Amino acid sequence: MSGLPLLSALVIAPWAGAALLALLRGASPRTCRLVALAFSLSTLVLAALALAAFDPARTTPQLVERHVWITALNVHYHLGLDGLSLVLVLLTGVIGPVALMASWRTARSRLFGALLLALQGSALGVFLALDFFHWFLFWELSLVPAFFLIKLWGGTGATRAAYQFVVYTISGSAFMLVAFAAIFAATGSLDFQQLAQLGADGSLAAKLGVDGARLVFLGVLLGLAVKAPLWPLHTWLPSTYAEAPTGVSMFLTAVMSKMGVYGFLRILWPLFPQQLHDSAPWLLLLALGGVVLGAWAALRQTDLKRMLAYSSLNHVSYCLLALFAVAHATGRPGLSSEAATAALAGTILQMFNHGLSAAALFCCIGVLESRAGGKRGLHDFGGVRTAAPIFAGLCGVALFSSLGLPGLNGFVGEFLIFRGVFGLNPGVAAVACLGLLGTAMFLLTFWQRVFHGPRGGAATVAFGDVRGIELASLAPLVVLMIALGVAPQLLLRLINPLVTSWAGHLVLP
Amino acid sequence: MMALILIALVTLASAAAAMLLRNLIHSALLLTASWAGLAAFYLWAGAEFVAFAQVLVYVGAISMVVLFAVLLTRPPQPMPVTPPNTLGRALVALITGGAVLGVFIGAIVSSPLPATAAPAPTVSVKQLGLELAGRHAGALLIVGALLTVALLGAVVLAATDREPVGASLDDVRGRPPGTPLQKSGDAP
Amino acid sequence: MSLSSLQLCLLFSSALFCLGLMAALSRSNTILVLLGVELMLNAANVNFIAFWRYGPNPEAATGVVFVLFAIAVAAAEAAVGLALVIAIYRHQKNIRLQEATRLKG
Amino acid sequence: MNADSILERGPLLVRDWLVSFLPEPARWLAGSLLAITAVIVAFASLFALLTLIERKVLARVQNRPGPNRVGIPLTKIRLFGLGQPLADGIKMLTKEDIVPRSADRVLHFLAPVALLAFAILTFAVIPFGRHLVPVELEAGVLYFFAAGAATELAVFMAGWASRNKYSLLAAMRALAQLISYELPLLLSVVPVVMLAGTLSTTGIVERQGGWTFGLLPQWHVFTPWGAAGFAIFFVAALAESNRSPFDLPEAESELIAGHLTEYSGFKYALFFMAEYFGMCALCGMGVTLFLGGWQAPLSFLAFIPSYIWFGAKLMTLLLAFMWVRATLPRLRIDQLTRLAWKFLVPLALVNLGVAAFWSLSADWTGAVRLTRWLIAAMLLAGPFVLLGRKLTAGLAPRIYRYAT
Amino acid sequence: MSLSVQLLWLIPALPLLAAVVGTLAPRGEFKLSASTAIAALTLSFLLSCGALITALADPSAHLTSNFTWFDLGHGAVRLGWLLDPLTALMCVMVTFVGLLIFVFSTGYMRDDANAKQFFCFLSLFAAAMLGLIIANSLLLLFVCWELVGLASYLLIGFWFHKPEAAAAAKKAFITTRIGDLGLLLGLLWLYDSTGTLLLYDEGQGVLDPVVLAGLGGSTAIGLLIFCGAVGKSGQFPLHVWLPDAMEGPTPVSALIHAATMVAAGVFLMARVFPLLTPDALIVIAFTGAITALLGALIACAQSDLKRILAFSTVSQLGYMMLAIGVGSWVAAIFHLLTHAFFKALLFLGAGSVIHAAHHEQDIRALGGLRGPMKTTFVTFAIGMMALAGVPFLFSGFWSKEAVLHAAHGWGFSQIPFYAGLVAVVLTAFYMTRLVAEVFFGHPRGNGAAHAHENTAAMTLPLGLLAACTILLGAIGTPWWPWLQRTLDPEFLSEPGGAGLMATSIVLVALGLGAGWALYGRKLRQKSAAADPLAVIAPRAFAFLAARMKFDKLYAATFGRLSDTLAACADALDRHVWDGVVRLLARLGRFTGLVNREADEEGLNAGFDATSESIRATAKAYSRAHTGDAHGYLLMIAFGFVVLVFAVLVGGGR
Repeated sequence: MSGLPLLSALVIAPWAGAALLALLRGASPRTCRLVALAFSLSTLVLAALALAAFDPARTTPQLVERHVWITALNVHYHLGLDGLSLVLVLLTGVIGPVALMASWRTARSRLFGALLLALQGSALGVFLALDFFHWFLFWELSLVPAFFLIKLWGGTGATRAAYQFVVYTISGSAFMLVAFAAIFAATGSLDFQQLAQLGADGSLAAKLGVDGARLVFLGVLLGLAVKAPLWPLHTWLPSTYAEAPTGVSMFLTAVMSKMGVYGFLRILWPLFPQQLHDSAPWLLLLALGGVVLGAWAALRQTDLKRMLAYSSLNHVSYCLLALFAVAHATGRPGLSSEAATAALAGTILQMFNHGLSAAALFCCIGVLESRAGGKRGLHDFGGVRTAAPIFAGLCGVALFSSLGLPGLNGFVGEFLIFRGVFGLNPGVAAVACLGLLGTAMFLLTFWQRVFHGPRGGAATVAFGDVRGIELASLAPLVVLMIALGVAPQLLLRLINPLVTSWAGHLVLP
Repeated sequence: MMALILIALVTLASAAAAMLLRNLIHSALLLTASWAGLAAFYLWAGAEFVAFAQVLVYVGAISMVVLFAVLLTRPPQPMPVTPPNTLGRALVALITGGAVLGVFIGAIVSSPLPATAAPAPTVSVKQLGLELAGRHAGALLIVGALLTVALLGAVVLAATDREPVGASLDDVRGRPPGTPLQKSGDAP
Repeated sequence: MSLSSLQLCLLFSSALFCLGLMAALSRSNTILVLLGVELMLNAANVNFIAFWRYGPNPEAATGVVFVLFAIAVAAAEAAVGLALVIAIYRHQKNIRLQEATRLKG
Repeated sequence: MNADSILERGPLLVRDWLVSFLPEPARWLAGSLLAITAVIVAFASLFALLTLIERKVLARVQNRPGPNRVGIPLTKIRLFGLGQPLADGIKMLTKEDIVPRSADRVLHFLAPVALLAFAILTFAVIPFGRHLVPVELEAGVLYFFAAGAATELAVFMAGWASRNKYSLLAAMRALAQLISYELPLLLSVVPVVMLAGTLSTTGIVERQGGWTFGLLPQWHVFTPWGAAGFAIFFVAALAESNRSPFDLPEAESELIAGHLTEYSGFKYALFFMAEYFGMCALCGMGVTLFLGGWQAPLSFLAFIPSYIWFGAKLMTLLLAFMWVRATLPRLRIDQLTRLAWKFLVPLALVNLGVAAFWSLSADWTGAVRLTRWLIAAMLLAGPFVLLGRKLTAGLAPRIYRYAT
Repeated sequence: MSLSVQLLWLIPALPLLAAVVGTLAPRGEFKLSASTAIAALTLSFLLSCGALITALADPSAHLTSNFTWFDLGHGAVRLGWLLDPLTALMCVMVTFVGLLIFVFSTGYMRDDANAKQFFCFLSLFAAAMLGLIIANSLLLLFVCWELVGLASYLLIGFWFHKPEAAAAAKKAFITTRIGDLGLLLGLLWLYDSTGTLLLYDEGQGVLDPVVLAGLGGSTAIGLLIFCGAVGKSGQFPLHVWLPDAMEGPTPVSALIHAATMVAAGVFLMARVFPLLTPDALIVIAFTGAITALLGALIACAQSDLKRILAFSTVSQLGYMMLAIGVGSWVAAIFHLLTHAFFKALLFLGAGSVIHAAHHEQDIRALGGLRGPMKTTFVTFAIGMMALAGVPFLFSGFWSKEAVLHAAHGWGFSQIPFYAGLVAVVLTAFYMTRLVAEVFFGHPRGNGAAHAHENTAAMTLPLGLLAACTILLGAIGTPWWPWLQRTLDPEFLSEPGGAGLMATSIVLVALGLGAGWALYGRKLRQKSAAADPLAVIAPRAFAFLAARMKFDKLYAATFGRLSDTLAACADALDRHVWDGVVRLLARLGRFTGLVNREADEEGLNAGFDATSESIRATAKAYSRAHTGDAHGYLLMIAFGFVVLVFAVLVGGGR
């Protein structure tokens, strides 16, 4: 197995699939769909292979592939896999095919399949890259398919949303690019590992100079904050997720926002521990804003997808909250490293779990939407539970998982985050609990309006229960939720050693 | 000294007469006479070759050309001479001529010219020939070329309405011959 | 008058020059204007010969050579001038210089 | 051989003797006046004789006696028509001199006078004998052609002054002919000047002294370029003096008497005198340039005084002119100009080239001189044949029918 | 037959298994899921008895068996089972009562469409409750706590097609969730300060003495955990959801909102009692007192059968919290056990009344059921007398007596004791009102008119429960405090409670008399007739009828607060952040515009102007070229003259 360049295959498989689809001129819609599904499943298979070959004990990146790419810029084609990226790769592997199956009817068009594969390929590229150059390449590349997918198959306001999404994100990452240019200028290297070492012993900040380091930190922070919507920079999120077609919004919420958080964990934190510590209080406030205001804004929404968008903003803000709490606490004398590891493990777990639950919920909304002929308002349905009990059951599980009900995967992640954050900063944890309450309120309002009550709105007329392909896309997610809820050890064993090694960051240089 | 004054007076008289006369042919012929006077001045100054050249060129050739020109450009009805025009013009001419003459005379009188009464230098034709073919060989060739080109040009210009001899200018410009020379700019 | 012969020659040439100038200015017939110009040229030749004759080193004969060339050029100029006059005549049917002012082709 | 034998220096002695009577300053003037009168008298009498000889030669060529009636007046002695010129002269003088009313009086009168004056002027530089040259000019040849060029002016005056369309047109055609042939005339002279190295006529004649192998006189005519030059000069001289094949202006069949229509009486005679003077001058120049001037044909004949030889050669040329007039038909104006521009001028230029070759190869010695001669000849013969063929390209072959 | 602690997890596992079987069974198979549920519960009842035997073998021992759920870097998250008399007793109570309710509900829910789901939810609830009871780790307890909340949500909202049921379910879940957050925070605090959440872990557990001593802010932790209890057991601030929970089917109310779930809060406080500091206990006592008083007062003015019972539960729970607050958690547990039986009995009675009266729940429309529903009346009466605290015969009296005795003995203040006494009177009053209104007089609505006794499946459990309410009193009388001693070995029953007993008997009699006086003697003829109490104190009665307007209060305060917060969050998003972005976009366009304008007006205009001026000057020059040759010559000549003069005048060396 060692011979096969597994990681490159993992990245290239979807792109190859996209290219193949683009070339398949005369193929019938059915074959296009199947080809697309095959390729996106191939990523899952490859991810599984990677999982098998992965040795959790080693915290350094494994299955590393490093080739010289651009000698002038000291840029290497450098792929690596450690706990964090493995979890996210698995998530992408799962969500990719599920998203495709969720929008099975639109997947009949060749371009849709190709673009979705491209999206998945770029996500994988981001998670596996260890060199800024092609990390940023995939980072930007992910926007292109997303833009077209939203624009071509989106809802009524799709064009505006697509443009806002791309321009907003690109402007953010433009700052990041400038920042990294400065880093390259100062240090001459773009490799994350080397930069992390420089960051760890503080020489990166020294090289950039005090103000320079702070500016560069801000640039990178801005780029990442826009992507993983950190609270004030999230206004593109609701409209984009609302307008995107089901499969795409599933992928966007599950994987794309995780790219931002991944960026925080992979780039921002190791490179700029001191700056992150200094600005942690502000960031904590923002994360709290995201948690609380995200939940409460969701309460106001009538469009289900916008509501879910805010819920995913809320969940992602939990991850960031944990990270910022850890960053805030680094260097404090009486710091319990156990709380820090709990918070970090919680973040990673939360990323995975939220990916599953948000994707499942969006899939359910997609089903509702398809039944109601495109309508997805809160008041357009009623008593769906009587009309489609199985569907209601599956959606219920997804809902309660994202609610954080114990026994399902959502709870474990949130419990660990709260355990960590409480240990590091009790006040913040207390306020964050409001978020939990808010999430419960709007999700239950959604459940009550749509599923409970007399049959009304779209559900009065024939509201078929969930059928083959929709079931195929929902079922694996639900099974995974329950499995991870009961036995989180499956995932945690992968990231535990990594997280404990991260605890080393806790002491400031 | 006397010869010089005599020659000068004759030449000036014939020139003035040439300029004043109404009849073109007479003025042309008188002018030829003044050119002959000049040749005489050259002879007096000792440059025979130049004198003979002067006679050969001016009296022989240029006067012929002038006469031909005068003949060819006979106006259908005799030119109505508009008195005020010529009077005014003549006045202006007088004034400017007088001014320029004054300047020359002033210059001549005031400038200390070497009044060396050196013996009249003579230059032999052989010496001239060597000079021409030596230092001024280039100039000689150029003048030769100039003459040929000028004369060819003159022929082309003065050709009658018939197409000019040889390749007509229009062909060269790729337009059907005979169309009037219209500036491409101002389309009708 | 204490004029030396050289100054006399110069006077002669300047007189001839001004005569040619006045002729050129006053006559409206193009040919005569050309002839006036010819006169001016000859006045210049007179100057040359005069200065050759009374100049410091006559043996160089540059004056004479120059006059020869001047005569040649004047001949060429007269030929072309008169050809032009004929061409103008063809267009204008009269050769009054004042009317030959159309600068366009 | 005795360059300064008594005969040679005879005329000079006479002149010195006559002039000695006058004070120093006027002596120069008198001398020149004497020379002038001598020349005028000689050529005027030759003119009269020539008119007669011409008519006799023409007659004899046309197999008729020619004027033999007029002898000594009031007597029966016919003197072979010698009195004819006298008679013509008197006729001319007594005829009424009609001047057209609209003619330009001044010009009308001035034309023949100017023509005659210029014709006479040309005699100044012709070396009649070893010492008999009226004016010893360094640029003699240039002077000759300068004076010759002025004749066109006179022709124009004549044509213009008679205020007659036909005379003006004739004058124009005559001028065209004169100008066209002036070029070959000059060009044929240039090789001679180049080889002789000097413009002065006496120099040229002296240059032609000497005989090769005692037999062949070193006249220019016996060199290839010389022969060609002489041929061109001869034809150009014919045209220049409006003679025979080129006598278009006075031709009866053309515009009446050309630019002379309005002239009559004495002016008409003057015109004729000027024409003959011009012809004599041209022949004289031809003799000086090509036929060795006053050089004797053979070394041992050198004792005969130089002016005799000059006179003999002159008479032969004049007779040749008359002979040509008698035999060749008249050329049309376009044939005439085409002959000049398309045949004579290029040939003259080629001749110039050959002369240049000749002067460069001057130091070839021995047998090579023969090849040099042959080369020069060939260089000339080629273009001559080509140009000739080109000249008569479109015409049908000439058929000669001899009078049976 | 004793059950070892390792096998303790079987007790909750069996009902869970039944729940799973229930969900997977095809729709409509009501019989299958019901029978599996009942079988599973009987089995776990037997196991609980076994566990009781092992627990009674050594009452003071806390048998635990712990295992690792998942390891987390430094430490591992460990869960475990705990067996001690409290756990055993609670398991027996829950399984026994649950069993009876299951049997009852087979009859009650027979004609409901998705009864299958009902039974699977019930068994899910039972599993969660049992899991909660046996949990040795607060984390496991919290997990089951939330699952119990979920089950209650599903059961309350069982008839989800009724909007009120759905709203009630949501309200229940939300309010309990608020409490749960408090519990979570307390739990986290505990975890953070002690490093483990296990209660007893060979000395390392939270409740082990050595760790307990070292614990810092245990008051705050105690109070936070108490919040969870307040939410779950419907104590004073968070009691609003309990009355609405009556929307669910009656067996649900009986099981969850009488016997088990609401008791979970009290059980939790009893479980973590060593953790509670005196200050915490004061708060608990007073909240308990207030809740007791509040519940009783509101119950008097309710007109819905199940609402009255719900409020009575609230007040009884207040009693239990009061008992804990005053330090005697044993009395609280004793009262909890007895209350579970007679309240279940009352609810099931009410259930059979409603079932018989065709879902008529308004007591004003009932009446005169004494005749047709004999057994229901008798069992209901027994339950009423136990609840009211009729002396000696009924368990309710003994447990209430223990509580009052403990309250009386509390050193801090006597206010809770007096509140308790008042509550006794009120309890007796509203129970008599209830019984009079429902069973005596003659039927006022047509539902009641056709009521007839239910089948054995429903009446049998009533009988059994009635028997238990009578017998259970014996285990905790002052003379033979068996129960107290088993629960708390060091329990010493101080004598001299006789005076207190007398006063309470008098008060009970007073309450019964008043109730009978107002309602018993002259029964109201028509349902529309005014309630006698309303006649006496109309405004108070209306106030109480409206549940002291707590709902409106909460709606006005928290409801509006959350709405405004949501509104401002959304507005913030829509206008502020989006506004900023739109502003930037407009700024961009504006700079573009300015740029173009500057170019257009500034640069190009300037450029055009200069080129225009150049063309003008060129035109002026060109006019100089007239084509008049004379003019040129004149110019040259004059120029020459002027030049010469200039040189002469100006030059001059």
